[in-house]
Formats: sequence, C-alpha cells, structure tokens
Amino acid sequence: MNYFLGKDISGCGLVGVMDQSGRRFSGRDIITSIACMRERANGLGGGFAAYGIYPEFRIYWCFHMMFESKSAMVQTEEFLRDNYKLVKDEIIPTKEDKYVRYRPLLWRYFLQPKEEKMKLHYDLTEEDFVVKTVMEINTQIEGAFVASSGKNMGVFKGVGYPEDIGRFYRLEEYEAYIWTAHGRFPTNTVGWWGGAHPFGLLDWSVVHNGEVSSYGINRRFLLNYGYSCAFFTDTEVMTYLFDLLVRKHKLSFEIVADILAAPFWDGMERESPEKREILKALRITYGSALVNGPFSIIVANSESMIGLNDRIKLRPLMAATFENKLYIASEESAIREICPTPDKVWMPKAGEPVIGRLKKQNG
Amino acid sequence: MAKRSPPTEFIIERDDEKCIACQVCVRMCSNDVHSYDTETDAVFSDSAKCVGCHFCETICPTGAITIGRNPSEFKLNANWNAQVIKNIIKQAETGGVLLTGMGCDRPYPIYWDHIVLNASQVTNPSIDPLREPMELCTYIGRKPDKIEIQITNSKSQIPNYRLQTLIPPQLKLETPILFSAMSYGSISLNACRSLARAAAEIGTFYNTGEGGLHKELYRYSPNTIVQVASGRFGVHKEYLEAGAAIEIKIGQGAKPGIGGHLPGEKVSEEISSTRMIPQGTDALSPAPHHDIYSIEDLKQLIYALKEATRYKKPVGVKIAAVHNVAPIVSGIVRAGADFVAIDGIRGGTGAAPTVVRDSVGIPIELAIAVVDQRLREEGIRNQASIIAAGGLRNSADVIKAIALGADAVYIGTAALVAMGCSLCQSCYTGKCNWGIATQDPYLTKRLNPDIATQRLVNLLHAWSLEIKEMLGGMGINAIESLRGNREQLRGVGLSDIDLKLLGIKPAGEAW
Amino acid sequence: MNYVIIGNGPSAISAVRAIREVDLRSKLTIISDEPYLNYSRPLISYLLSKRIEKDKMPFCQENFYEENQVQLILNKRAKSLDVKEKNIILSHKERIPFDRLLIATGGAPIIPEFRGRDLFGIFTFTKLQDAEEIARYIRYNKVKEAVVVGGGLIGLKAAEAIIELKIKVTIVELADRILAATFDKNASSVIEVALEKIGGNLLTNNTAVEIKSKDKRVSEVILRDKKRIRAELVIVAIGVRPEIEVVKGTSIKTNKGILVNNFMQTNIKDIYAAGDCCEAKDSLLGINRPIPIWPVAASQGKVAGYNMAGVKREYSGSFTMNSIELCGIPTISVGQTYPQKKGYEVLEYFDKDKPIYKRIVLKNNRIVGAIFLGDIERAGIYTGLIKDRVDAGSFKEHLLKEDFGLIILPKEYRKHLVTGTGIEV
Amino acid sequence: MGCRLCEVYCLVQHSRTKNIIKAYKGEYPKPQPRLIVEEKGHISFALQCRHCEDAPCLEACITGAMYRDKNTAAILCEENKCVGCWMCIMVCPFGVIGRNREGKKVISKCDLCIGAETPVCVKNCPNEAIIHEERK
Repeated sequence: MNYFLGKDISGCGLVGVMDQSGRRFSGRDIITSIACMRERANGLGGGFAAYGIYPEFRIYWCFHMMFESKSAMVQTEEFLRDNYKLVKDEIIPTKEDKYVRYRPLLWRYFLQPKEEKMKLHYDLTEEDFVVKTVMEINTQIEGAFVASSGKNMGVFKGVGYPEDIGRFYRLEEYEAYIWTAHGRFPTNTVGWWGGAHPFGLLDWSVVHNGEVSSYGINRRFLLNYGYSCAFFTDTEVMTYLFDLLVRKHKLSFEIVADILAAPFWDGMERESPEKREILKALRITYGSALVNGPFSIIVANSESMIGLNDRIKLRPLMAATFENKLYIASEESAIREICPTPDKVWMPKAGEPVIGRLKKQNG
Repeated sequence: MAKRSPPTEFIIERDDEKCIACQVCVRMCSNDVHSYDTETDAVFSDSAKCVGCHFCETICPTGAITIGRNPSEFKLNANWNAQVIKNIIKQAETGGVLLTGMGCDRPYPIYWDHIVLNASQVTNPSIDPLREPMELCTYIGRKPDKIEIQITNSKSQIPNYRLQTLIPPQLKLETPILFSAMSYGSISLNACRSLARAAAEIGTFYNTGEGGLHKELYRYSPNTIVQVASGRFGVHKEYLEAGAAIEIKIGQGAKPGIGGHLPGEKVSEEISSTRMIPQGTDALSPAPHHDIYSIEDLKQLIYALKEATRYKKPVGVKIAAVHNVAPIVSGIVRAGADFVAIDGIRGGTGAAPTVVRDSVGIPIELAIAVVDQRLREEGIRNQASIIAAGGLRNSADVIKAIALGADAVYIGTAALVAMGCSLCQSCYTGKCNWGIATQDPYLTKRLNPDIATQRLVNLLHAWSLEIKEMLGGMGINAIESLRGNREQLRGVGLSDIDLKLLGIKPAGEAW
Repeated sequence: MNYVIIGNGPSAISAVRAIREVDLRSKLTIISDEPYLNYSRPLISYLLSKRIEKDKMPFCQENFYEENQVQLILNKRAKSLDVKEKNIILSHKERIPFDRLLIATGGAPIIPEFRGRDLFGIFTFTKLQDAEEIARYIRYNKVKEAVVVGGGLIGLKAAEAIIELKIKVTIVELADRILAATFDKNASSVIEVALEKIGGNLLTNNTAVEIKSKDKRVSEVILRDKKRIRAELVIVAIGVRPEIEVVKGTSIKTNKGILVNNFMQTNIKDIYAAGDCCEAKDSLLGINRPIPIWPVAASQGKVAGYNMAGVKREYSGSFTMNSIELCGIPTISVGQTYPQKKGYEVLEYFDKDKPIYKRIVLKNNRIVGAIFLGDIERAGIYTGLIKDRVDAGSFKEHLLKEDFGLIILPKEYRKHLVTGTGIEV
Repeated sequence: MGCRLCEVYCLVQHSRTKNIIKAYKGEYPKPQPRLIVEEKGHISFALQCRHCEDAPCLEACITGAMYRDKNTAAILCEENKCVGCWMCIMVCPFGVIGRNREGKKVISKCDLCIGAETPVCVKNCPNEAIIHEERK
C-alpha cells in the first residue's frame, strides 16, 4: 500500500465531548462543533470516534473496515472467519455527499474470538489476540484497513472536511456518551481514508494535532515492547503508547501524562520528595516515551476521555464543563458553539491532563 | 645491501634571523632534537629525531621554529606508498613489531561525515536554548521494564502515590559525555588529576583504565568509573568501593584481542604502589581475562563485582567493536551488565602494534546502529545503557552517535588534544613533551593540572552548548527524545546497505 | 606621650618610622649635634673621592621629618640627662623634657696617644664634617702625600678615596696585616696586593709615635721603628667606640656601650638605646656587645621604636657583617670569619688571579662565618643560613659549588623562606 | 618546567629596546634578567625578589636608594642614588639581588616590571607556574 509510506504530519482541529454520567447523545453537536474550526482543516481528512453506539452488541468486538477492493474484502472475511465467530456483519450506512469522494467499501463486523484459536495462543490475552488480528490485516492484506476494533464503539473517518464526513456517515442518527472529532490539515501525505483521524485500536481512539519530533525514538521504544508501527503516524504511536502504559503497565492517566509530557528535571526539584522520586523513576525508565515537540491530543476509551498538551504547550487546548458534560477542544469557540453557558472554562497547562471518567457504567 | 634507516618524517626549519639562541627548545625537547653549540653560540636541530609533537614550535619565544613534513618523496606508487616502504625498512632494521600510539589513522570511511541532522521548519517550532530549558541530563544504568505505582486513596480527594519499583543504581551525567579509560601509567598523574577534576566540575565521569586508582584521586570517587581489566592491576576492595561504577574491560578499539604492556621503566614507585606490582617490572595485561573464557564466566565476574559492592553501583563491560558486536552485546546485557561501552576501530591507545590498530575492528557508527537495533528487537534495550567510543571528534559526532542509539559517549583522544596532545602517535616512547603520556618527572610537571582541567571543562562546556543548539533546532528539548531517534538523521553518499545497517533514510527522503 | 631621640642616624630614623607606624599623634623630637638634616656616614669616603655630590648624602628624603611630624633640634649637643626629672640637658639653661627617650648617639673615633696630636692636618674620618674639612685642607695646602693610621675598613676607605685624588698614601697598620678584625690572611693578602696595584704604600706591624710639623701644620710622621714619612695630611682611623658621653654620671648602666635588654631598653624604664652606642645581643657569640654596623643599627632602632610606642617587639639579635668594595674588589664578610679556637671547619675556594676568594666557616655543621671576595653573588643566602642556624650537613659539599642556591637547601627551609609563590616544586 | 622563558622575557623587558630579537642580537652590553632560575634534577623554579614585608635590604641600604613603592608596595632601587656598596646583597636571604653587569655600579633586582599589567615572567610562563599575589 504505497499510501502507507511516510510519517504523517498534521496541524489540525480537535474536539471531544463526554457525558460523564454515561447518558448518550446524538452526533449532531460534535459535527456542529468541529465545523466551526473548518479553517484548521484543509479537506484532506476528517473523522469521529463514538462510544456507546452498539449497546445491543456491547460484548462483541466491532471492526470498522475499509476495503479498497472486493478481493481485499473477501480475503479479510476469510481470515476473520478462521479466527472469529462472525456474530453480525453489515455495510456501514452512509449518505451520498458531493464533497466526499473516492470512498472505499465501508463494512462493520461484530466478532467473538474462537475458543480453539484462543487456546492456540494461550499466552495472549483476548485483547492481544485482537491486536494481533488487526496488525495482520493492516500489514498483510493489500487494500484492507481496520479503522476501529473496540467494543461498543466505532471510528468513522474519511477524506474530506469533518462536517461533510459526519453527514456522510449519518452520525446524527447515532447516540454515544463520548464523541471525539478531528479535522485534518496534513502537510505531507496525500489524504487517504485510513490515514484520517481518529486512529483506533481496541477501544482506544486518538485524535491528535501536532508533530512529534521524538517520533523516531518513540517508535523504536515501542519496538522494544513488541509494537511494530505500520502507518508511520504520530496518532498510531500515541495509541500504542497509551495501550502499553495504561492497559499493559497499568498506569493511571495522571502518571501517563507525566511520562508523555514529562516535567523538566529542575522542575522536579520543586516537588515533594515522594513525588520527585516517582517523577525521576518515570523519566529514567520511560525517557524514550517522552513525546517531544508540539502536540495536543484527545484520547478516549470506553471509560474515559483525556486531553493532553506537550510539555511546553506548543499547541492549543481548551477545556470546559457543563453539568455532567466535559468538553475539550482546540478552540474555545468550538466549545461555546455547542455549550453557550459552560459552568467552567479553562486552559490546561503544558503537560497537565484533562481527564473525564465515566461515573457509572451506562445501562 | 648497506644498512639504512628510514628517511626522516619531519624537517625542522629554524629561522636564523629570529633564533636568539635562548635554548628554550634545547631544554624542552625530550627527543634531544635541538642542541646548543657554544663555539658558534647557535642552536642546531637534528630532524631525524623529531617526532613532530610541535612542542618546540609552540614554546619558541620568537617563532623561529617550523616543523614541516619531509618533502623527500619516493616514486609515486599507490600500492607501495611511503608509509609502507618506511615500515618495511624499519622492520628490516629492527626485526620487531611496529608500535604506535593513539587511534587508527588509515583513511577508512568516516560515517559521521556522511550523516546529516534535521531541523524544524514551519510545521513545528524550533526551540531557542538560550531562552528555554534544554535538557542534556542522562542516566547510565539498567532501567526496569516497567514502573509500578501503588495508588492509595487518602481522605483528601488527591490520591496517594507510592513507588513500588526499585530503580537499579544509575550514573547521573549532566552532559552525555564521559572521559574514556586512560590508565595512570599510560598517562601521567597530572593528566589523571586533570580528567578527574574536570569530570567533577562538569558533573560527568572519568575512567581509571586498568592502572588502579592513585591514593590522591580517591577524593574524586563520586566521578570515577573504576576499571577491572585482565591484569587486575590495583584492584582491591577499596578500589571497587571508590568507583561510582565498575567497568570490566574486555577489549579496546585500538587493539581488539590484544593485551596491554606497560614497560618496566615506566613503573615508578608511585605506579608500582598504585598497581600493586613490583617497581620496575613490566605490567602485562593478558589478551583475555584468564577467568573469562566464555559468556557465562563473564556473568560470574559481573555478579562477583556486584556482590562485592552490594549491588550499589552499576557494573558495565567494555568491548571493542568487532564483526559480531551485536550478538556479543546482547549476550553481555543478558549476562547482567548495566552498561556496555563499545570502542570502535578509531579508538586510541598508549601503545599498540600498528598493524592491529590499523586493521582490526569495525567503525563505531555501524556498531552503535546494529547493537541498538538488535537490543530493541530482543526487547532488552532498556536493560543496559550503551556508551559509544572510538574517535569522536566534535559535538556533531556526539549528537549523531546519540541519535543512532548511544546513551552517552566516551572521549579520550579529544580530551588529550584539549590538554595539548598533537597526535604525534609516539605515546609508547614515554617521552611525551606535553607531559601527558609519560612518567618522566622532567616531563610530567609540564602539564599543569589547573590549566588542563580548565581546558577540559571548556571543551565539554562548548560541546554541550553546541548540542543544545542542534537539539533546539530539531525542536527537541530533552536529549532522551533524540537518543535512538534516527528519523532525525539522513545519510549522504552512503550505499543502500550502509543506510540499512545504520537504520537511517537517505537525505532527500521525507518522513 | 612625648618621644625624644638623641641622634639622627639609621637607628634614629627607623625608630621614628616604627613609632609613627603605631602612634601618629604624640610629639616626637630628634636632637642631633650635627648641622645636617641627615646623611649616611658610610658615604663620606665617596664624597671625599668626589664619586658622589653632597646632595646624594641623605639616606632619607627631606620631607621625611614633616611627613612624620618630627621636631628637629640640630646642631645642639645633648650634654647629659636628668633621669629622675626626665630631662635632657643641652646647656645649663636649656632642658628638653621627655616621656620616652631613645639614645642613638652612634660611635666616636678612637684617637691614640702620640706627640703632636693637636697639629693642623690631623683628622679622624667618621663624620661628614671630617670629609669636608679634609677636602678643604687638601685644597688649600696642595697636599701631595698622606699617612693613614689604621688599616681597618675606615682607614682603607679613606686611603682609597685620597689615592683617587692623586695623593700618595702610606697606610700604617699595627697588626701584621690589614683588616685583621674581619678578614683572614688570604682575604687580607688579596686586598693588600690590590692596594699596592693602585699605588697605596702599606706598612704593617707599625704605628705612628710622633708627628712633626712645619708652621703648625703636619709635615712628617715618625713611626715606631724610627722610620720617617713625609706627609702633609694624617688620617687617624684605628677604630670607633660607642659614644656614651651623654649618660656619664647618670644611673644608666654602661660597659663599653650602654647596656640594653632584648627590648633595647636600658636599666631605666623609659630610656632606650640603639645603634653603635649600645651593647645588644650578638646572636652568634651569645653575648652582648657593640656591633657598629648600619643594618644592625637600623633594626635595633626599629625594635626600640616599637617598644617605645608600646608594641612589644623582641630583638632577635644580630652579628657582625660588612660589605665594602676595596680597590674595585667587592668584599663581604659575615660572622666569625677567622676563629682562633679549634672545633671549626673551614671550606675555601681561592683563585688569586681573578681574584676570587670564598671562605665558609662552620661549627658542628652550622655556618658561623663567611668571606666573599670578587664574587659576592647570592652571599645573602649564607647570611640567612648563619642567622637561622641551619644545619648544613646535608648540603655542605654544595656550599662553594656553582650550583649553590636555594634549591640545594632542605625543602622545609625553602618553605620557611617562602610559602608557595614561585617556588612551588 | 625549566624552559627559562621567564629569563628570556625578563631580559627583554629590562632591555633598552624591549624587542626580543634586538635585545639578544643588537644590544651591548647584553641586558641581564632580573630573576634567577634554579634547577636540580627535575625540580626547577624561577626566583625573583619577594618584595618582603619586613625587607632586610631596606634596612641595610646606606644610601636610601632602596625604597618601597607607595602604590605597588614593590621594593625598588633608585639607581642614581645607589653606590654599589652591596649591603643589600649581603642581607638578602634569597640571594635575588645581583650586581648590574651592564656597566653601572648599581644593583640589579626584580622591579615587578614597572608599568606592565602583570610581571612578564608571570604573563609568559607557559605553565602558569609563576604566580603574582600579595601576601601578608
């Protein structure tokens, strides 16, 4: 896939909305919000992540697939059937839009790993097994790409302005308790559907604005932990870093923020001894996971949504709350567009995470 | 045929207009090149004895002396060049192994000069190190695979964190440059002093080499890496405890697979007591450690040393970069080394057979690249730090080495040059006019530790500033974000296979 | 406080410096029986020989007295003292009160008994006045020939000066050689030879018994051996004695000179003495005796000054030493150069033709005396070794060698001399 | 380190022309250095007047030629007053006062290079072995 060559640089618009009580709401707002940051994008990519959209299938892994060809689809389904029980599969409903072109085949699958296959890979968790599947499809099946692979969530993305993409996917018809959106302004790769944000793996989704100067080492750091990056995108690296640090190393988001946007050595000197000890230990151990260079990201999974800035805040990030809702966006205007009277609006400091957590699992 | 000695290498030109016959050169030259003639009240020079150290040239108050290369040429011959012929003549004369000093001077490709760095333009901002923090602080030592933190919810909303993972002992470097192993014996005590003091002042480390630790230098222990080599010279409890870290020396870039030999005349009273060998006897370091004939033996020594120092300090291993370097290092790391120093073919020495120095080993650039890649593929890169050594000449070489994957670098030759060395490669004669590679009290006192220390500090300071400038240019404000970050490197005029081994893209290719 | 100093020589001057270092307010008076601000007595032979002009005679600048607020009473002789009343008696009607007094009257020439000692043309040679009068006398009487009685330093300097004025000089010395007091035979012989070279005529084992005259002026000197020598000028220089007239008949204890303790204090609490007039510690012989030489006078004056001003300073003692150039040959003699007793070790280097002569005298490995003729470079180091009583055992053989220098001395001694600077080895 | 550059520069500083080549090749009588370099084995040091606080040469000087400079506190000799009695040579425990060998009958000693920023021996010592500092 020649698209996959080259690392993705982008300067973009982000927004994320979460109802921390778990109440689900339509995608209309998020489209409105991202639309008002149109000039941050250039029509070469837009996308959304939505959590809580498949309640009736919440126990199954849901793959959002993009196929460039029928044969790719056939190959993929064959491969999936080998390893999973296909509970359900269907085309992803869309609505023609004159601004959205060169669309691939968009299909979604609800899957359950086969017992006997899992037995073969007794050393893998179910998550690892899914990750393995995703890697294999993305790297080995020409023209096939897994846009998202979590449970009760999905990523909807493509080439075009985000609001157009949103309408194309008919997101106003979905209801989710977390929505994140991204308008892309790629500065070197031609826009391609798979390359748009959010990037998804398991129930992780990442929207990202920035260029990561430490990309080279972050990627090779992940290699040390068995992650091989296929897409050369910052987003991909971010996603894996979160997966490694949160899912595998069981570190809290606050700690992860202290790793990705590590405080300066002499800043640590001003902390309490206990805190200093921890910060030093983190930096000594995870120095290569420090994400250097300008970025602001919104990362989400089924329980939470996190906004984070680089260690010297070279990219914009705003946050606001209104009742149960948490808003994170590149621009305050994007928040006020859909939440005119927030309880609180603030600008997170460099490296200071904004964390939204689900209060009670929605029923 | 008639006996003949090789043609002199240098020609000394003395400007009689300027020469005031003050005889400073006569007093200073340890090779007795210059002599004063009372009859004519004039000074004469015997070029044949000149090693080209330029000391007289430097110290002559009227600049009357110029050292030039001997223009006398053999018939041009690409194969049988002058050096080759001279060496043959020498050996025909002496029947012995040709010795030399310092690092390999053969024109092998210098990869540093075919690697260029990146800088930010538009898409992300570069950072001005004069206005914003720029971090070079580096930790050398084993890093845990992961950190565990226990979170206990206190009454107050803010949760309580407690570190559960023990961080193994580390060396903290203010700048990722250390002084490499140079033994007291190969260099003078004043030189050792200067290195130690400079290391302490800068916040980095110097390395005792295999010469033991002179009692006077114990005060610098917090900045000392003590070496344990095949000769085990001066190795005892206090010695091991004095070091901030311990380095097992297996090999050296200038003479892989070759032992060391400090001639008896250099083994003064001080040295004999420091090395714990009889005065005047040759100090012979065997080629191998005779208790290390395999990797598992090395493991035993590593843990013996860790036991001896109660796991309080990092224990590392130094090897020469050879063909199989990547697997070897992997083995060393798995054997428990907390850091591995790799010394490339251009690494220096006090004395080595010329033929070995010039034709054994591989360039450090390739060694770093393949070792770092191998360790990451095996998932053990975090288990040991890599210190690269072997002819690093400037801050650019340093930053490139780090971008290729080294945690820090050792500099030896550069440090010596800062102290006055002019690379005449005659260290093994023990007549170093600059007072560095000698034990002759007439010569050693020429190296004033105050001056030398300052010059070393200046050098490291200058390099650190340059590194910060280059980091800032790349939009990076912490050295660890460059370490192993080969995306910031591009190759110029390198073959595909070189690029592949170095793990870098050719210049012109984007992300 | 009211300080008074009798005398205006080196000891007086350094006393003033010492006092003013501590006490800038108090009254300070100098009484001198000479008319001059101050001058250096050793220089009178240079003046006589016209090597230097009179304006070069002072050894400290004119403004010295104002700068140090010294009241000068010149040309007045202190006749005696009223110790009880603390008065200095200048004349029956003129008395000067003092709180603390320093007697620095220096020395006076010894004049032997011989017939005709009151004639015109007979001079001593210690004061500026002497030099000037001799010069005037020579001018008016067209002196052709002269006799110098006494072959000591003063006599020889006088003789040398007169010879330089193209006058034929005969030196008459009682002993068997000149400079017997400070030199050994070799040293004396070198100078004797040199003296004759420049035309000096020397008679040893001899002395003047009578001086004949023509119209009240000297015409001829008759010696002990009846030899008669024509001479229009006679200079008597057989030595000096402490000048202690002023304390005669007071309770101040004297011997040859005024007796003082190590603080240069006489037996009377507020009265001090320094210089040629007193008997202070000879650190070499371990006895008190007069050492009539410039450096000693100066250092004694300094010690006296400090103690007078209330700063305790102990006099470390000194020993005889002299540096003088005779007939173009520099000479330095220090300490016991010619001990008669045994138990002494002598090292010598003698080169008659140069001429260079070096003589080191040791007693159980400590240097106690030295003579240098011709080559006097670095002689001070030996003086230092004598002063500090350094054991020379370890470096004896170097003492007369070319390589002699601080470097052959024990490191500790070097360090004691200088700490660090320039000599870090 | 025994190079004797201090001697060379001292000589030049106290030469007529203050030009190193002329001083050596064109000035007669040859100027003389005001310091002494002592050597024995590998030990060597340059020795110049210590300008003692309690200077015996000052006390011993019969002409007042020897004086302490008010500003620099250096001990200097007023050559037109000096008569060459060598008293100072006799009492200097360092033996750093010599006789002028350039024709005048006066002494020759270190003057801390009047007018110069730092004494030339200090400035030009290639090993910074000579230091100029004041001590009490």
